[in-house]
Amino acid sequence: MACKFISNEDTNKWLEALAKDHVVFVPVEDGGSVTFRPFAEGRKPVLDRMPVRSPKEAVFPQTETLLTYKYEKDPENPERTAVSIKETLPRERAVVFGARPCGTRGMSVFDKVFDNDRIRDPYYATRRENTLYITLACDKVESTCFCHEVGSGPADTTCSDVLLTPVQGGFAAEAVTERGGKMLEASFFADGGDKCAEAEAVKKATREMLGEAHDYSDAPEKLMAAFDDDEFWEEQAAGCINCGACTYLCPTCYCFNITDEPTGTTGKRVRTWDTCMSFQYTLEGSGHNPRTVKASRLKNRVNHKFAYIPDTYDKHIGCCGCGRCIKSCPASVDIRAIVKAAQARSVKKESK
Amino acid sequence: MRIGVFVCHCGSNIAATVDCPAVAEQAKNLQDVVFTTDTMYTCSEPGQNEIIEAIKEHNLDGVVVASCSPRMHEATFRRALERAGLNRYMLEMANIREHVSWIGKDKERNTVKAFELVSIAAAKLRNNNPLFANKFDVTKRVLVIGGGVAGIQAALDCADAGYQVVMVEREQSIGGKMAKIDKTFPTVDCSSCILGPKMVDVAQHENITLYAMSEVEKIEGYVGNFDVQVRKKATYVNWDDCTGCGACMEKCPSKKNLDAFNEGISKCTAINIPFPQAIPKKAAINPEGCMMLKKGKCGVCAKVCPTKCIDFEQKDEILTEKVGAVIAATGYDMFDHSVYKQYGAGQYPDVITSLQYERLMNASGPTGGHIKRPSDGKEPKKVVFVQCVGSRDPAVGRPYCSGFCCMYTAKQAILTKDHIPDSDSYVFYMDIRSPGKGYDEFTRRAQEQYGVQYLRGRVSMIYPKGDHYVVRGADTLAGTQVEVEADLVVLAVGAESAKNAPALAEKMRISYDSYGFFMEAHPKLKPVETNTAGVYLAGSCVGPRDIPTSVGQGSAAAAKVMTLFSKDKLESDPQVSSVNASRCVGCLKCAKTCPFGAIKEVTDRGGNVKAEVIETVCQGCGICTVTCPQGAIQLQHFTDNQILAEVNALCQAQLDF
Amino acid sequence: MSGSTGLLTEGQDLRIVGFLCNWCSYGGADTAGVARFEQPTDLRVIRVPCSGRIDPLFIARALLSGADGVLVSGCHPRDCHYAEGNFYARRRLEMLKQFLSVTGIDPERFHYTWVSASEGQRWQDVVTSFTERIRKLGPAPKMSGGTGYDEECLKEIAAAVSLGEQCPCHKEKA
Amino acid sequence: MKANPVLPDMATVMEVVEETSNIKTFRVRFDDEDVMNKFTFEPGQVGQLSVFGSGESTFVINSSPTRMDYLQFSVMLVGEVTERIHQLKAGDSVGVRAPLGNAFPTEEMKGQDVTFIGGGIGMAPLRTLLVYMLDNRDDYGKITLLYGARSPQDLSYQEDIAEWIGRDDIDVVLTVDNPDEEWGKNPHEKVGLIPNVLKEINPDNSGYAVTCGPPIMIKFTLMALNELGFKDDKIITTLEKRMKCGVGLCGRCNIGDKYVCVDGPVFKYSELQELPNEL
Amino acid sequence: MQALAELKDQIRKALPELDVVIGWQQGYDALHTRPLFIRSEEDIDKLVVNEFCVVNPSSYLREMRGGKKVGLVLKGCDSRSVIQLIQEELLNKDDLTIFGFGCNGVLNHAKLQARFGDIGYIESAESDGNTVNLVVAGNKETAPFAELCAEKCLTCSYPNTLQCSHFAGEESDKKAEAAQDKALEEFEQLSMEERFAFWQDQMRRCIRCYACRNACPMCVCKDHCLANSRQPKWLSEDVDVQNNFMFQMIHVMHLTGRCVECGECERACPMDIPIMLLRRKMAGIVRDVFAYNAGTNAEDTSPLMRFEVEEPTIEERH
Repeated sequence: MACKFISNEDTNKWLEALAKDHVVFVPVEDGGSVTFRPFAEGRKPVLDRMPVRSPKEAVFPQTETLLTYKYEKDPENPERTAVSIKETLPRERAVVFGARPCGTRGMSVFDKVFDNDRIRDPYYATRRENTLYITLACDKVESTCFCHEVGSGPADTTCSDVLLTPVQGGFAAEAVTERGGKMLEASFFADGGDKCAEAEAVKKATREMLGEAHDYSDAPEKLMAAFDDDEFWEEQAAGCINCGACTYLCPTCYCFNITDEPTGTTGKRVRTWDTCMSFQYTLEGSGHNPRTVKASRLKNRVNHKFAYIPDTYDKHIGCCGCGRCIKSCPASVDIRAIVKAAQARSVKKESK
Repeated sequence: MRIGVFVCHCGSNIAATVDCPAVAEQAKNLQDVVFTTDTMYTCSEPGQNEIIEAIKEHNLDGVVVASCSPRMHEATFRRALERAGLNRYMLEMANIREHVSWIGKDKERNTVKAFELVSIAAAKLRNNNPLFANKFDVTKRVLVIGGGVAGIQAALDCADAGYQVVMVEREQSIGGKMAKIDKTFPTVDCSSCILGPKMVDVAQHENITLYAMSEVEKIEGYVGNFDVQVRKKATYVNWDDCTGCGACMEKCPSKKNLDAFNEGISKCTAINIPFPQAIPKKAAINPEGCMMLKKGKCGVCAKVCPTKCIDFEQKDEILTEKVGAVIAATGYDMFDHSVYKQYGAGQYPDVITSLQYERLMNASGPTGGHIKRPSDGKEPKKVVFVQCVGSRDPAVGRPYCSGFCCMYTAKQAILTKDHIPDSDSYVFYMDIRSPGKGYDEFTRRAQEQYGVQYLRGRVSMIYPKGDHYVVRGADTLAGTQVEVEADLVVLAVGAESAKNAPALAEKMRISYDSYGFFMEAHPKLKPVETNTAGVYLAGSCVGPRDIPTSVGQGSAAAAKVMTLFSKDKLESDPQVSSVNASRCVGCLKCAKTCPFGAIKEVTDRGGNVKAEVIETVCQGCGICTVTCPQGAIQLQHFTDNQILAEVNALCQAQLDF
Repeated sequence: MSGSTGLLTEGQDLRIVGFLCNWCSYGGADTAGVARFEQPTDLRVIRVPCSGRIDPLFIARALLSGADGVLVSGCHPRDCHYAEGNFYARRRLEMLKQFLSVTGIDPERFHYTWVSASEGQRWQDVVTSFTERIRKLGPAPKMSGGTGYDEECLKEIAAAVSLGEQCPCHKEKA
Repeated sequence: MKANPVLPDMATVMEVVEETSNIKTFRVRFDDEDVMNKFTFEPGQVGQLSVFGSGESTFVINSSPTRMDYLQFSVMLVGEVTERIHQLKAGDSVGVRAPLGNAFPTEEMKGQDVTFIGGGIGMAPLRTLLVYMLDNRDDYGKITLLYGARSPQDLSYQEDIAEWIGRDDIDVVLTVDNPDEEWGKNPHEKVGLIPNVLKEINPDNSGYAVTCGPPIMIKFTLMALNELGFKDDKIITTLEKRMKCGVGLCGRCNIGDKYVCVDGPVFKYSELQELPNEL
Repeated sequence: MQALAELKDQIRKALPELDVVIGWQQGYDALHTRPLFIRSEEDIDKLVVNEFCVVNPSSYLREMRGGKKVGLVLKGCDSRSVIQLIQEELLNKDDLTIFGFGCNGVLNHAKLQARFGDIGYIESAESDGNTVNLVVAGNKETAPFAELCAEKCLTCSYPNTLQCSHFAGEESDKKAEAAQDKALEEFEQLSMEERFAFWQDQMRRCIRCYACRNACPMCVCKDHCLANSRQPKWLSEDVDVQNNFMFQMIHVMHLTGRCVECGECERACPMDIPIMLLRRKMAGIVRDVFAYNAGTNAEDTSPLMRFEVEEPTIEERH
């Protein structure tokens, strides 16, 4: 992979250039937190903090209109009403700039679920196709970071088109995909030179800060073994308040709801983020609910990431290790600790 | 859903300023509307038939009528729907007459407004559900609380109509205030002569069960099905055996007890029958005065009683009665004038209340009908009457007019002259309120024929001077201060709500005003009904009333009860609240704010607490629906979704397709 | 979601929503009609059984959805058909009234009052003065925009979409 | 697979049958004749029925692929969407996404006896398979139907039942909890809980048993089938879960790593036992 | 810390009679504590009490209705929610054992973050009640406590646990002199248009995760919140400014006369939306009009659950 260099100053110009024909999502200071917002005059990218929201919203927005409909009366005979529906596929072209490798990696789960041999979700697929990920490697770590434990790392390139690494005076840039390579042909980029080595050093140093990685490879089996251990799950879930912060901020959570939202004779069918932490998520029309207690809902979230997805998709862990769910949890529930406890639990049981 | 819209011209009442055909035409575009038309008079026979035919022809399951106010014709159109086989609640009305055509002249804007009101109605209708009334049995017995003249009248009317009556009287005898009064105005005929026979009728009527010395402890249930608990207070006399012979009273050694019937101007024995005409004529022991009950010594009455009916061990008894209706006729109490320090705070023996004066004048009273000053027994020659004591005086919390004091004062002044021809009477008054048949003539007669001197002004002070009193007041007509010397001062005390009236109101779940008077369902149109179905009011418990009004209301309340009892089954209005148990979290906030006690706590099969509406008690106000944070309790026909549909129809931006 | 406004034709009438209790105020409005007391046409009345049924959230919903004004009227205190409904309503509505200012919704856009069935004249006065007040305030500011793709973003999207196939990096994949 | 799996095809309600006080059957045809002609499905597969403005709900296609005049859905009134569906009348437009999910193993069942045990609305998925088998009668062995409901008025598909009773190549037994005066005059009319009546019938345990109904009934029917000696991999049932997308994306109908909407709704009892305990 | 040792002692003594005691334990890093559910002796030593004990343990009570004997370690502010719940008869006072102490205030993560960059980069922070000493990315920093503490602590009138069965350590004197609300006052300097624009922008940021609701100790509807219901349907699933703000309206209205201003909603908000402004405003109105302070008297009745025939403090509306 060729390594190039772009100065801090040129980075801004590059963004301006990209914004001419893309919606460029950049992390900006947004009322105290850092979120992705379209790049525009006066919006300064914040690149030294991890965005609170995940980059998934560029390809999987919180509210996606699937179709619009309209009831139309026959002008001659009001008894006859025709319903027409319109498919509303997204057309935007976008760039996500400055997402962290973990967040970008989240797309890997979406890619597997939404676009595979069996099914292709055109809303997601279209956006995904039309969105470029310019990812920023990390040079600092936080207490909630564990990318290195789930198969990723501070310079992971999974799902990225370009990887930037912060170096003195700017960024070292590497193309990950062909279209990423095209982007680096822009005039703002100079040859990497010794910046490339500097970048490698930054990557190495960051990786070292993370320390040794815990091994989650037997988690699926251990979690399933713990499935019926209600006491275990109740203990793990005791602090959980069943809000949706973890799932909505998670780069890999993709569950959604579909509802119709009418406005008079017209309306739309929307797909909105849903959360498996909510009671309504599995509530059936009959009133029956397979997951009435929060322990079973938390269990589903943990299992989905660390057991069901790895089991279905060739051991690919459904968690990208970004730590958002831990950091933003009002009760500091720690998914790492839960999986580890499940792993340890089995050890304890087996040793008996 | 298939909705039909009918836009009424109301002749030219609507059509003059609203383009009705245009409204009907535009309404075709509304969702689920499959038929629209405009008609000359929708409420007329042909107009209604058009609705019925359209329902059948177009298979409609909901109807919007845009016409006059629903307060005018909702019932009419609901019946029309029923005739066509639709549920009556599948109707919505758009008021395009009172709220549109009659209040604006701009036809274009009126037409837009009319269409929008139709849209709101249609939007709500899409969320309507058929509602069905529940039928339930009626217990055809009535409880009358209070045995004053209003209660007596109500009880006798109901009993004569063939219904069982349970009468509960707090005192030892029925008769109320009227029994204490000497003569009635303006006819000046003998009060007990006209009331007495009615009291006897109560005692003898086979349909009336009388509980004297009793109070209502608790009322549960709802119209047609009330469960009443009556506390029968201990009298220490077995009334089944007491013949009212009075032997006990003669021998009772405790003779210095407060004589409540005589308003405290005389004393009585501890075992007592309040007055000779008492109904029931039974003796009762006042435990505060009885030596046996206080100290365990005496028992004279038990020894002398020929039927051996004295029972010192007697306890209060709780009886239960099932009734279908309740008439509250609990009357009033006299204002306590001791708050007026300037009138002697009740300390001057010869400054007495008007009711005490009635007892002084009454032939069956303690003085045998001779007017004598309480202090020295002398016949007073100068009597001053002070009106509005505890009436029309915000300073003592009684801003209202008690209504009848002007009249009884005139009567008492006249009677004074009759009793003591050489006496002079003075009346201090604020205004003379004498509306009523022969009333004004009567007050005039007092002045013109009997020479009673009326002085317009408030009395500022009464103070003793020697063996008489000086009444100082203003004469606002003369513009001077006046002082009148009096041998006896009679304070025309006003009426106030009966003691414990608020507590009783709460038992009956009816409202009362800040003075403790019960609130009628509507002051003009429902004067004897309350907001609690099956509970009716008569007499002064609603506010001060004179005798003829009280009697009239007694009959009116009885008539209401008879109307209620004319049906074997009652139908409950289905526009009541209903709880979605799967959403209810059992916080019971709804029950706490319900003015009617219509929500009860139940436990479901899983042991969870839930709220449940007693449909027959619920009046359909919807306070609970707003109180419930989960929206689990919904007022049918005015659900959140129905009202939100109306709001959305008006405000929500329509999505571009 | 932009789109045409709700039912009310823009430019002409303002969107004023009325919530009236059935027994007093709706009757009062009827009385005003019977007496032909002329009133501005902006108000649209929603009938409810009692002011106690009026959830302050209905008013919030109306104001957030774009109503320019909301007028609530019930029976005078003590005259409630249901005895206590307007007593509860008074507290609830007063709380909302005082609260609105912090949300940036002008509290003047919301008014609650008491009109009896006999007070046709008063009803006319209430409607007229409230409508005048709202006219003075003008149309209410509208809430719009979603998360993620905010207003700014929508403009950007429009621009990007107009460029369409010119976008260099996407041509490749297409 | 279609280009857009969440986009419904427009269809029109041809006929509405009121089955019971809270169940209606809707017969619909796609508006596009081409779609209608090309449409195929297998017994047991489900469809999503849309009323635009209220949303979508999942129902089994209970007509048989052998009779393609229309698609038939039976809808029990339970919530917001079903309330709107119940308001539909002939001629109204709906959206249909179908077929979704897996099907009964009709191939594997060939040549075998089949016992159907249905309770309440659970008769719907059985009806499609039953009609299919009757239309391919020679492929299957002895067919027995046990269908129960709360009362005689709660039995759906009265017309079908009358026809089946008339045939001699199927045994029909009906049972109710609350009989009326008329009930019990015919020998196939029983009173009692389904599992008990099942044991009474005592069907041959070498064949297949297909059962569907409310959870509590399923629970006891499975126990009864076990008792009668049916093999776990020859007991077939269908599962119901809250569904939204119907195509394995939205996440909510999972039991472990299986999605009822794509891996179900048809499951063998032996498969159910493999799943985590989260029904 | 004296109080901690005493608390542990008191809990140890009371534990045999209790099903669980809820308190705090150290979380995944130095800046976070998480709820602790003490069920056995060995759990007691995990208890911590410090300026990071932000969670209001009474939020977990709604899951425990029905006769469970629960112990709670509560800050003064937290204890108000329990009192309010008892008042509403949603809790049985006899089922509760409250362990109290004097609180010197808690730190606010959002403020730490605003000052020192991402919270994830702060390695440690300690407070002596007046100054906070921190290590941020290896560097030592100090700041006055008042600049980093939760907003509620600046206006706190109840630093000591109310109505507690056991009190440990010394009473705190950190009572705010006047409960003036500077942030709100400042906000109210803005014009109507500016306020409207402010909320429009804030509500754009909301992700409707309902952390505010679920963290709220007074939200007792549990799984049946109006926001998630279609019957009635108050909110669209659309996550947009209008619906997001409507949810805040619902929450505020349902908390009128009930909100104890514990600030959990704002603290829980992952987007740091200053929603306490709305709740504090409403609580202030309730104080002004009804002289009522939620959660301070279990015998009282919340103002919207009662009325007066004459309301001298409500201006008559003509």
